[in-house]
Amino acid sequence: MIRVIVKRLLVGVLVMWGAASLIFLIVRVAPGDPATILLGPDADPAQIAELTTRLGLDQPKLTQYVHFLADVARFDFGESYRLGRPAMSEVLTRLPATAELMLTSTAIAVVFGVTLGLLAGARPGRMVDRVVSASTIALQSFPTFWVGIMLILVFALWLGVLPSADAGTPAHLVLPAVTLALPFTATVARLTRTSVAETMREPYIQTARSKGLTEPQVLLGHALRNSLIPVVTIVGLHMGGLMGGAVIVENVFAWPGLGSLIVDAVAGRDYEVVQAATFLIAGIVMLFNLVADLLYSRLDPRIKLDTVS
Amino acid sequence: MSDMLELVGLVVDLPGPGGAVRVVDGVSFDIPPATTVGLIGESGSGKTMTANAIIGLLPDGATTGGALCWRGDDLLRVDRRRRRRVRGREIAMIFQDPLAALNPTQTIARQVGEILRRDGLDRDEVRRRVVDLLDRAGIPEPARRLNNYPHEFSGGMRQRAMIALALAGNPALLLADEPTTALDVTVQARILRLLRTIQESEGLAMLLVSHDLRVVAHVAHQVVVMYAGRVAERGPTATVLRRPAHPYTRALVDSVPAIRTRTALAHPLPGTPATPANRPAGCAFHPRCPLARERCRTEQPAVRSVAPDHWTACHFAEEIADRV
Amino acid sequence: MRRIPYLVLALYALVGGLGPLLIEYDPVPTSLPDRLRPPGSDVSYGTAWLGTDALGRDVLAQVVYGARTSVIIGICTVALACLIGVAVGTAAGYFRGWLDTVLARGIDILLAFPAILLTIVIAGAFERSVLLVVTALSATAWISFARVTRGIALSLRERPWVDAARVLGVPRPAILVRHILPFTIGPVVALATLEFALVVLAEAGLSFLGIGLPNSAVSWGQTIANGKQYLETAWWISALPGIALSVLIVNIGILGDQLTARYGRGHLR
Amino acid sequence: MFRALRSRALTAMIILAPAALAGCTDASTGSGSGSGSGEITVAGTYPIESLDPHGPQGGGTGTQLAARELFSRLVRPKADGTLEGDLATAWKPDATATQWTFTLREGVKFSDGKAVTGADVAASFKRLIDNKGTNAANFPGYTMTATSDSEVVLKATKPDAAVPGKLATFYVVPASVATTDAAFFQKPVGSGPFTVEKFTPSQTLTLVPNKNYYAGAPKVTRVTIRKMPELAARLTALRTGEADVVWGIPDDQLGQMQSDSKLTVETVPSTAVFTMWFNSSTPALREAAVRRALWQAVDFQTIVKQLYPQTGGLADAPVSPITLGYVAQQPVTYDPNAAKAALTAAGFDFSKKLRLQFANAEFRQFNQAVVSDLAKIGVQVDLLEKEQAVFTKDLLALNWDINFQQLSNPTFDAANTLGRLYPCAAKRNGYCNPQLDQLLSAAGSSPDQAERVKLYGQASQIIWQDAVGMFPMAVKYAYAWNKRLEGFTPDPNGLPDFSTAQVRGS
Amino acid sequence: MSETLLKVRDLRVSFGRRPGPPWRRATTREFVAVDGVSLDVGPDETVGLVGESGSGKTTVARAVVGLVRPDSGTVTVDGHRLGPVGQRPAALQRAVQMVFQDPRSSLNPRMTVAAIVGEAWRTHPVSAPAGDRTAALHRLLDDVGLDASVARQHAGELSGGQCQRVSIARALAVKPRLLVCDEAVSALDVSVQAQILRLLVDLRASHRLSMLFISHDLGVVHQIADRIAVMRSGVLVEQGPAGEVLVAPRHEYTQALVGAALELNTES
Repeated sequence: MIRVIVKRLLVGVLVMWGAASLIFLIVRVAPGDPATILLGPDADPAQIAELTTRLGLDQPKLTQYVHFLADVARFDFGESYRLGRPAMSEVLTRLPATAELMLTSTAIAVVFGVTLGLLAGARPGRMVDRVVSASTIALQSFPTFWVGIMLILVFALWLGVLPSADAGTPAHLVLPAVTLALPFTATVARLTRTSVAETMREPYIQTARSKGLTEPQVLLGHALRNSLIPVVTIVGLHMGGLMGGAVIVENVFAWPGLGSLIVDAVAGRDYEVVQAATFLIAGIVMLFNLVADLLYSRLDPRIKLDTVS
Repeated sequence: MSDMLELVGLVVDLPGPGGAVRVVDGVSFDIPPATTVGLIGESGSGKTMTANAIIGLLPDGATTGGALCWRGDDLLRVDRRRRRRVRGREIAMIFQDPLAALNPTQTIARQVGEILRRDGLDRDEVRRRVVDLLDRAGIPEPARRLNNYPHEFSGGMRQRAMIALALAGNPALLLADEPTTALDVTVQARILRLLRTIQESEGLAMLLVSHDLRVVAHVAHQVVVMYAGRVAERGPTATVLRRPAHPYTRALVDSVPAIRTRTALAHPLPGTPATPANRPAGCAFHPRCPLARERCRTEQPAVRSVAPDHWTACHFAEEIADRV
Repeated sequence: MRRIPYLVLALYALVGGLGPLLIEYDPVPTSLPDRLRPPGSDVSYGTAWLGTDALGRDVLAQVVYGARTSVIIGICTVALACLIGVAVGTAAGYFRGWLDTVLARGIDILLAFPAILLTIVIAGAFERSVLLVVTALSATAWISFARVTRGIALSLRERPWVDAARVLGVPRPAILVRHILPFTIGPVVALATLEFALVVLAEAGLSFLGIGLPNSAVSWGQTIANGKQYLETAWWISALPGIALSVLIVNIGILGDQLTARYGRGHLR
Repeated sequence: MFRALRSRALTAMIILAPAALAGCTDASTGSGSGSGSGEITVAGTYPIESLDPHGPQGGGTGTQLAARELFSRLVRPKADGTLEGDLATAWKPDATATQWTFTLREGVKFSDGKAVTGADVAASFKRLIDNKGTNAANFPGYTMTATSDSEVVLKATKPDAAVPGKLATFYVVPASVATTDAAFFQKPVGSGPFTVEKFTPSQTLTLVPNKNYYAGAPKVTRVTIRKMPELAARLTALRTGEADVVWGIPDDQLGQMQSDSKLTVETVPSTAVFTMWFNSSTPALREAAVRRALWQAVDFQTIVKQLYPQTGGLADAPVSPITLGYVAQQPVTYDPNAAKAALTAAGFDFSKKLRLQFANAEFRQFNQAVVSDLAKIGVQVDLLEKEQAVFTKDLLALNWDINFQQLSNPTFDAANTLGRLYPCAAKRNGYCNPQLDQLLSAAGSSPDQAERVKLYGQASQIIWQDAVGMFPMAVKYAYAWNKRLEGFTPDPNGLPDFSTAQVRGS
Repeated sequence: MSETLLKVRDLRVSFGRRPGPPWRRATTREFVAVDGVSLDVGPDETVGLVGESGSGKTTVARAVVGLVRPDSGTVTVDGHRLGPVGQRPAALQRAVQMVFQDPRSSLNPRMTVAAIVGEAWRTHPVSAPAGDRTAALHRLLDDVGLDASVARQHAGELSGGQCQRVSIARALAVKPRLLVCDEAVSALDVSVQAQILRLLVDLRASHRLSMLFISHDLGVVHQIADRIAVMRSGVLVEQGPAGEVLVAPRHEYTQALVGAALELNTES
């Protein structure tokens, strides 16, 4: 078990290296460089040249890349030239806000998604199932940013019951968390529904029924846990997607998290922050994947982790 | 109130893409107490659906007709509570693939003891009973295996656990649906022996569903042969296998390859088994039947007695001994 | 009932295709006196059935032209992603070996970021254009196709009929074309439908963030973003294109579900 | 969010800014003494990333706003653009305006009780230069020495009449602060009206009055500057009372603020001018007649009235009215027919597209309206909205035909805009006129202020008539604040001072 | 031509090693499926290979046709060493054909029977009929007991028995020397199983085929095999003439196997 985790982590390092390199490539190939941005439209060429040298941007891309890798290996992501602070510490100060948003949304999505999925999947094709299926398609289809805006329109502007943007109080969390949770709830509900419906077709469910159990007993005693195994895994794997949704939601609600930081950093050619943030996100996503796998092997006694590829 | 299960003209219709399909079509036979009845047939014969109808676990949308008489009730008509009480406690079932039929995420003890726990027995009592059940099912050192998961058992052991699970409710009738099909030859023999021992020692009635004549011949006192959802022939095992009163039974017997001798397989039955979805008119077997003539194409033969306890659904049963 | 998505999609195709012929719209001319007029107002150039935006331009026209932009970008992206994904996925799944290893690692790397994030980084870093948006969206969209077809190819290569073809000595390209590819079509079509929805959503998201598309392109995301600051006074600017977008995505979603149900979800997850 | 990154462009003292922005303080009479009472919350548009005025973000709006409250300067501009003394009580140049002597105020103390001396001022200046921060470039090779505890002398490398204005963004910290000292700037010691109670970078800055402030401690008990980048959030917060002051309000929202009886709304002229340079090195735009005709073709009066009814006014000079060197010019009247005729006469190629670049989404509508008007006379324009990074690069490379910028001037001195951007050597807009060079050079080095204004007026006339660019609009900043707040003065560059404010009834 | 057609020598096959970088290879567990199996099949001879699940009999079959790559050992036909599929000369490739267990998935469900057989002919033009291919196809179908009308049907529309007949036809189309049948009748209903067994017995004679016939069912093997080899856990434990092995088994495992097998006529 430990060995497998170590192995997974090693593969993880490989993936992180690739991820870091990919982002490095994209941001360094992009037009526009930090020196001109930093100095603004009024800088003279000598100033720009000097700053370019100071930032090490005059060196060949390959040399820059080697330095970059060496720094990353030491977990040093350099300083944000915009903010004058270590890029990673800047990213880390933004992380809690994003984490708060994501965890709240996940909680909402899991509670409502699993409940709806269970109701629908227990009796596929029935009325409840149809209603749940239709509404989940709708929830998955509405563009997050638009839903966010409409929620602002209704709850903040028309009804005036919730703040429209910014962070701080629990009330501020409601709209962004709900916006982010809606499509995720639909995803969880659909997954649960499919999984429950599939599980209910398993022979061991017939066995359970043959013992004279009532349908609720069968559903809760035998189907629920087994059908939640893939759901748990996929919820773990969906953390990446949720992070993506958070980028948009944060922008709609001015939530001071990683998402808004990254969008600004990309536009501002703040290489260090983009690299640190994407690196961190990649690490978190991978960690969630690993946790999902571990959880999978915990929940399903058949699975030995080594067989999970 | 007898402990005999009697099927009277059992009908099962399943919804299909082109309308309802009658997968079980007027099946009648009975399972006397302390008797093993073998239910044999090829794919699409309706044998598994018959067993499912008895335990009451038909797929969604299935409709039934006829009657299932059990201890004075028609199981097709009793209320849901009663039906559930019967299930597991009076009639229990063993499934084909023990790995699939056991919940992979629960321990053997938990699954075997579930019905006891639901009956309100305390933990120690449940544990004691489960150990006893596993022991009766021939699992060595049962106390040590209680917390194992199904995947930690070998195929044979799983089926033994399944048998223990079925016995937990102390049933009077055991339905075994292809209990050894998924097992290796050597294991199969042991499981069949176990089933027979249990049936005899507990005085159970048993319905053994199988496609393998050899299995049925080995265990069953009586045989019911099904073809395309209908009963073709039924009677005491020895009689049916030695002197079949239906050309289909005859062909089946002839198709079974012997191990120690090389039979000629000279005249295999032509064609493929009819299915309920496209069941020929008249006698469903007539397109493949060497005895078929005009009457068979139009008139569905009634099940009739050719000897005491021996029934056939063939117009020309008497000719079989001579012709085939 | 099952026809509804087809009808709605046909309507969008019709509006996207013919609408521009009926409604003239050019994002360049503005009509400042007509700004922020509610739906149904008479404006200098006719009636603004869905109101006007902050520069006095017709919202209805923007919805119609936005449909065209979305559909074009969606189709181009899905086609590109499909081509790359199916080729790579099928080859990797069937041949296994180093190709598969490289692909698996490559996908791992791309999946280490949320798709939209990578898209934002790419689309935000380069000069705005439709091509850039298509490229940025395709950069992650191909993965699903590769994974699905790889999975199918992996399972198909174990099928006896493929074994039989190999034992027969059928050359590998022929096996791929005859015994593997035909089975990917159904799931790929189903996936393409769902991906189309995702791509249209992602494109709208990008435009909403002000990334990727040039100003000369009319896009729902841009219109919605433009209307955001007038939510209280001119809700129609954001609300109506959003409804158009949502209705489109819902119907693609339903269609995708139907196709997925027909061609087997097992392949898709 | 997708708001493009603001340039931290104070380097050369120009802020490219979205509607609410940088600039300099308004001076105020720190009347009275005794501790203030009542707390106020300020909804900040831009995050305060750092409190170090000499650091990399020294020119950033957030840092400038904070520095204003925490530190003192030698001089500071008033709302009308004229300078008044802060740490300095008097300043005067030598005959060539290369050496400036500042007399320091007596008895000024840092918040830790230590006296502010000439050594502190000189060390701060050295620190500014050594840090090579964005503001340092204003003083290439300049040095400052403390001739006594109460006098400092700044030596320029060449005559520089704009020195006082440039020093409006120079803040004084204790001499002991090292070149980089992150810990100090977490809770810095300064001689401004406030001190830091708590600072969370890019989130909130909580200020409490500096009891040692030379003009008397402010009357408010606490000022919390909270970042609220979303306009909607700021306005909602203002109306719910969550925030007390908001500025940088666009016209479309202003009406609602004005209809709220709890709020006071005021606009104040700023130094910012919408500036739309023509690239005179582009063959198509080489002729002044063509440039003038294009200017004539756009109905700026209508555009400004429609889009900026309250926060904009038709500009009448290349610099704003509150800038030193402002002289009003003859308005350009909208006449599309004349424009078309003039273009045709000049042989303008209507089939070629002009590239109009800008960098911030909030100016999109304005530019779209301009493009629309130009299209009406057949001039085709590609509107290019660029990321700040690309915009700046292209701007310097003259990779555009028309360039839109909102030019602010935190020094309130035309030297910083006209003097710096329009000489041939600046190569900023492809325009080159030796006569203009001469005028600007003279204006920049004259110690006589009246003379300078006259010279800048003549320069402005050339720029205006040759249509080096179009100057459509002078920007005003709109402020709204809760009526419970008294004594609050809007600041022309969006950097208000809270030391004069006080909460009614508290 | 040598005395034996197929010679398998010291065959060893293991699983768990995948192609990939070495550091991955080391961590996957190895499982030896076949360990040192030697086996001969003479011309016109049918050898039955029996054993329980997991005994390695299917792996032997797949190694013979080249679908798995042995770790060591050789497979020769007519003295020519056989590599994995795709690396065999065309003549040897078609010399060894296979019939699989699952009748339905043995055929590409999207192809018609004509296309399936046509593919075989296209791959090996040498074996393709000279004249009218349709007529030849109908003859071939007739050989395996199928109606000519089946040619136009898709594999998905056929019954299990029909599928297995088409599989056999496809194999026969390239005129093989050796037919490897891996549980070829196990998935069929007993009445159909008899038909296919009968068909194989007939074809073997008419086409002068050698066969390696793999089954777990001793009875089925006895009906067709001249000699029988018994496998257990990857090792060959006994081989000999069919009658001898099944009637008087020598190895105790074979004895257990035969003892456990049910006969229809053994009355309890």
